[in-house]
Amino acid sequence: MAEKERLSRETIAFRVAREFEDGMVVNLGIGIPTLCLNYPTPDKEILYQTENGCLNFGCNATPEEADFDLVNAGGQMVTTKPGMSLFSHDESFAMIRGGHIDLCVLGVMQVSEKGDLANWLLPERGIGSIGGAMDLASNAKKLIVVTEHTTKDGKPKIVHECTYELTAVECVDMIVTDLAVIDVTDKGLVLKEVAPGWTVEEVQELTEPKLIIAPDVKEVQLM
Amino acid sequence: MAEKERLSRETIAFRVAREFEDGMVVNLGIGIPTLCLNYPTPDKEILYQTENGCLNFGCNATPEEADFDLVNAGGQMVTTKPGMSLFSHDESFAMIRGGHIDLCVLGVMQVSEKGDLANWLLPERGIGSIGGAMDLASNAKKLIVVTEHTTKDGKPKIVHECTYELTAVECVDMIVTDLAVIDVTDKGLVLKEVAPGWTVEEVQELTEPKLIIAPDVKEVQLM
Amino acid sequence: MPINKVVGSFDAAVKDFFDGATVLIGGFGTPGGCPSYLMEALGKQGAKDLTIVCNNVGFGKELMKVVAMFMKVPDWWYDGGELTNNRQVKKAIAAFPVLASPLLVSPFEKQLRDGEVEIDIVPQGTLAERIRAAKAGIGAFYCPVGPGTIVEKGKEVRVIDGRKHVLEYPIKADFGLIRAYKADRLGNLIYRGTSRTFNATMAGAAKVTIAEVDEVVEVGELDPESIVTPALYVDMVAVRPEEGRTQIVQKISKEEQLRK
Amino acid sequence: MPINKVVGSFDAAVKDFFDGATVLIGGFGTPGGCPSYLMEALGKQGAKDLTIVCNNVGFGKELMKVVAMFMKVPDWWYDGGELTNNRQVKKAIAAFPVLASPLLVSPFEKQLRDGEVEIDIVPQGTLAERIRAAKAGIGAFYCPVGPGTIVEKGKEVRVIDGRKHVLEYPIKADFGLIRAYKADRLGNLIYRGTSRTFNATMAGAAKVTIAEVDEVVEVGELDPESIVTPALYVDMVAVRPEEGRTQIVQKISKEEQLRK
Repeated sequence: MAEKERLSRETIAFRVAREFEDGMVVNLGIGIPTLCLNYPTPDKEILYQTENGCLNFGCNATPEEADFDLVNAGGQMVTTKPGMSLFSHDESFAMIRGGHIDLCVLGVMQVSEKGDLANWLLPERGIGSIGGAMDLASNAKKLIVVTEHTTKDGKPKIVHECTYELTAVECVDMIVTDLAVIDVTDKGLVLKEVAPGWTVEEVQELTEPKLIIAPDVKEVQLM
Repeated sequence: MAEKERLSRETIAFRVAREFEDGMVVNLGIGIPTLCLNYPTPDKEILYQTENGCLNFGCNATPEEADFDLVNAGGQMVTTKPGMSLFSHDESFAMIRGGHIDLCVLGVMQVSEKGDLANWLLPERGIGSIGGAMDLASNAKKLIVVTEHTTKDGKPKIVHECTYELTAVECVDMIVTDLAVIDVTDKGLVLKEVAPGWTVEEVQELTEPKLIIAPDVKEVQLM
Repeated sequence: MPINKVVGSFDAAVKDFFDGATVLIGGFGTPGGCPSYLMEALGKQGAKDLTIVCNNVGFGKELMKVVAMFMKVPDWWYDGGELTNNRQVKKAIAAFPVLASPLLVSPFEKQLRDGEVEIDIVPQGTLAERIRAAKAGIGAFYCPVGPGTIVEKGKEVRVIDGRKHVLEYPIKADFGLIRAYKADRLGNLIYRGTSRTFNATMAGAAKVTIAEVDEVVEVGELDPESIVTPALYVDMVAVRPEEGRTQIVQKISKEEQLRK
Repeated sequence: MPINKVVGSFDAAVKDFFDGATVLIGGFGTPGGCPSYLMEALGKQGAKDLTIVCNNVGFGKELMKVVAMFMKVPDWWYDGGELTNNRQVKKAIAAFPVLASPLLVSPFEKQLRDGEVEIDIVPQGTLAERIRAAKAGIGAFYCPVGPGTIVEKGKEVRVIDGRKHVLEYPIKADFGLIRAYKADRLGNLIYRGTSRTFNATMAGAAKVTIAEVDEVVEVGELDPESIVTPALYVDMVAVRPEEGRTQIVQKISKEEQLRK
C-alpha cells in the first residue's frame, strides 16, 4: 500500500500542547516533547520544569543569547524568563519524585496496553541512558508519550507487552502518535482520534493490542 | 563537709572553648554551651552552626541590633557576621546527621561510663523536648558534654547506667563539669583535670563509676 | 490566564480546613518565622481535631505574657498554642513540645497531663527529614538517630555499615502553613534570616501549602539565583497587614529601645 | 589563623587522589557546570582504577570534535571522557552514559563493549538522592522509582502505601569535583544558572569536596541569603585562569557570533 501522509513531529507536538492546562507545571523530554514548548495558546500560563534544575525558563536561545550556564534537559541553551528559579539536582528530583509535576511528555520506543513504557535501552548497542525518564514516568501526575506509531520497518510500537527494557510500569495516561491519539484506561487502550486520511481500521492494523474505539472517535483535533 | 568552691558556668565554658581548634565547625547547645561562644582565643577562626539554619553567625545581639529573623537554637537574637549563610531545617540536619559538625557541646542530665547521654526528659514533668540533641549527639565528630558534677541533692550525674531517658548511646567523648575534666575512652572514664582546691579522691567520691586517673592529672587548665 | 496564587485574606486562605486535618506549622518557637496571621485565622476558622506538625507546639496568648520575661513578644505574634487553647488540637508531632522553665508550662503540656491531647516526640532532624520525605516522594528512610532510645520503640531497626538505623516514614499532611518574606504571584518565595527554618522545609510537603508574606512583588523581581522555594511548591499566598511587616516591626522595636 | 580553603593550582587540588578512589564529578554533560580544569588536572595526576559518579560519563577531547556538530564546544572544556581515554576509569555510576546518536559513541561506551570498564546505570533522581543521602547521613531509603525495571534487580523491594519501592543506598565517595561560580576563602559557594545541577548536590557528599570557581571574593561579599553551598561542605577551592571564566567565555562567544 502506498504510504499515506502521517502527522509531522511539529503537528504531534502541537496536538500534545492542547493538553496543557492553564497553570500547569510541565516537564518535556528530549526530542518531539521539547517542541511542545512552542505551541500552547497564549492565554495559558505554563510553568516548564527541566530536571537539570530550572523552573519557568524561556524558549530556546538564539546564538546571541546563548549562555553555557542555562541549558535544558537536552543540553540545548535556553533563555531566562521572569519568575524563573534555579535549583540543584536533588531538589529537582524531589519535585519530580514528590509528584509536583502536573504533566510530563516523553518520547517512547514501546508502550504496552497496560501503559508500561520502554524508552531507554538502545537494543542495537546493548546499553542506553535511563536519565530522568524513570523518575518522571513513575511520578508525574499525568504522562503523555509521543512516538511514531510504528518502527522503521513497520512494526507496531504499541504492543501487548514491551519487549524492550522497561522505563516504568503502568505509567502512561495518553499516547499521541503520528497516526492517533489514544487514552490508556483500566479497560484498555481507547482510540480517541485518528490522523486525517486514516481510518480506525488502518490504525488498528498497525497497533498490536485491540483498541477500544471511542464512541465519538474523530480526526486529530488541532484547534 | 563545708562546700568548697566549684567552677562557675563561665569557667566551664572557658575550659570547653580551649578544645575548639582553628577552623572547626562547632554547634553549641542551649545553656552553658552557648556561653562558649565568648571564649575561644582570637587566633582561632571557628564557624558556629546553629541547627535552626545558620552557619557563621556573630555574637548575641544588643537590643539595638536585635532582629526577630536572626536567632540561635535557644531563640536568642544574634548578629550577622561576614561569611554567614542561611539554610532550611532539612539542610541544617543534613549537615548534622551527615557528620559535618566537628564539635558539639551539649548540656546533660546524666552521662554513663560508656558515654551514654541523657539530657531531654524532665522527670518531674514526665515529658521533655528532644529538640536537636539526639541528632547532634549521635553524629557530631566530637561531643563534649557540660554539667554540674552532681545533682542539687549531691547525687552523681556521672553514673554507671543512665536512669533517665537516653538521648544517644556511646556518644560522649569528653565531660567537663564544675569539678573535673574527664575523657570517655574504650577503657573507661579517664580523669584528666580537677578543679582548683579539689583532690582526685574527692572527685571520685562524687562520681559513680570508678575513674581511671590520668598519669598527668592536673588542675583544670584555663590557659 | 496569568497564574495568581495571592488570596485576598488570611480567612480566605484557611477557609477549607476541615476537622481532623493534619497541618504543618512552620517556624521555630519565636515570633520571627511564625505564620502568625494564618494561626490567628485558623483559630477563628475553628477546624477541630487537628494533628499539628511543628518544632514547638506554641505558647498561646496567655502564656506569652510570661514568655515576655524571657524574650521580646510582639503584639501580632499568634502561635499554635492558641489553637490548643481553642481545643482545636488533637495531637502534636513535635521536637520541642516543652520548655525547661517551670514558668513556661504550655497549654499543650497542661492538656497532655489531662489526657486531652496526644504527643509524638520526634528528634528535630528526623522531623525535618520526614517532612522532606513527604515532599520528595521518599517511601521511608533508615535514620541513624534514635537507636537505643525511646525513638526506636515500635520501629524497625536495621544495622547498616555497622551502625543501627531506625526506619522512619514521611509525615503526610493536608495543609502547610508557612511564613516567608516575599513572594510573587507564581508562588516563588524568599525568606529572611533564620526564619527560613522549618518554613522552607515544609513548603510543598503538604497537599496545600499556604505562605504568609510581607509583600508580593512583580514577577521577575526575585533573583532566580536566590529564590529558595520555587513556585510549584506553593498553592496560596496571603499578605500581612502593614503592622506585621518586618520593616514596621523593626522600626517599632528600635523606637521602643530608644524610649528606654 | 584565618580559614583559607583556596589552593594555588588545580594540580595542587588533586594531588592526593589515589588509585581506586571513588570520585563524584559534577555537571550535566555540557560545558557549563563541568569542572573542566579539575578534570584536566586529574588526567595529568594519573590516578587509576577510578569509580566515577556522574550524570554523563563524558566525551573526551577527540569525540568533542564530533559533538561540535551538535553544540558549542569551547577550548577549555575537558570532561570525564578524557579520564576514560587515559584508562583511569574502572567503573562509572551514571544516569546518562550513552547518547542516542550513533555518531556520539563515547570512549566509555567503546571500553564497555570491550569489557574494560563497568557501568552501574542509575535513574537520574535516584543518583541525586543517593548522593544526597551520603551527604545527609541517611542509611538507605525506599524509592518509588525503578520497580518492575532493571533497576530493582538484586535489590530489596517493599510495598509502602500500596506502592512498590526499591531500597537504595548512599553513594559514598572519596572526592567530589564540582564547578561553582564564586567562592570565599571559607568555602561558601554560589553557582550560575543551571550549572548548579549535580554540583550543588555533590558539594559535601564526598570525604573531600573540591570546587572550581571563576573568582574568590572577600568574605562577606556573598549574600548570606543567596549562598547555595555553605562553607562547611567545601574543603578546597581552585580558581580558573582568565580564559575559562564566564565573562571571558561569554565575550568570546559573542564575538564569534558577530564574525559570522
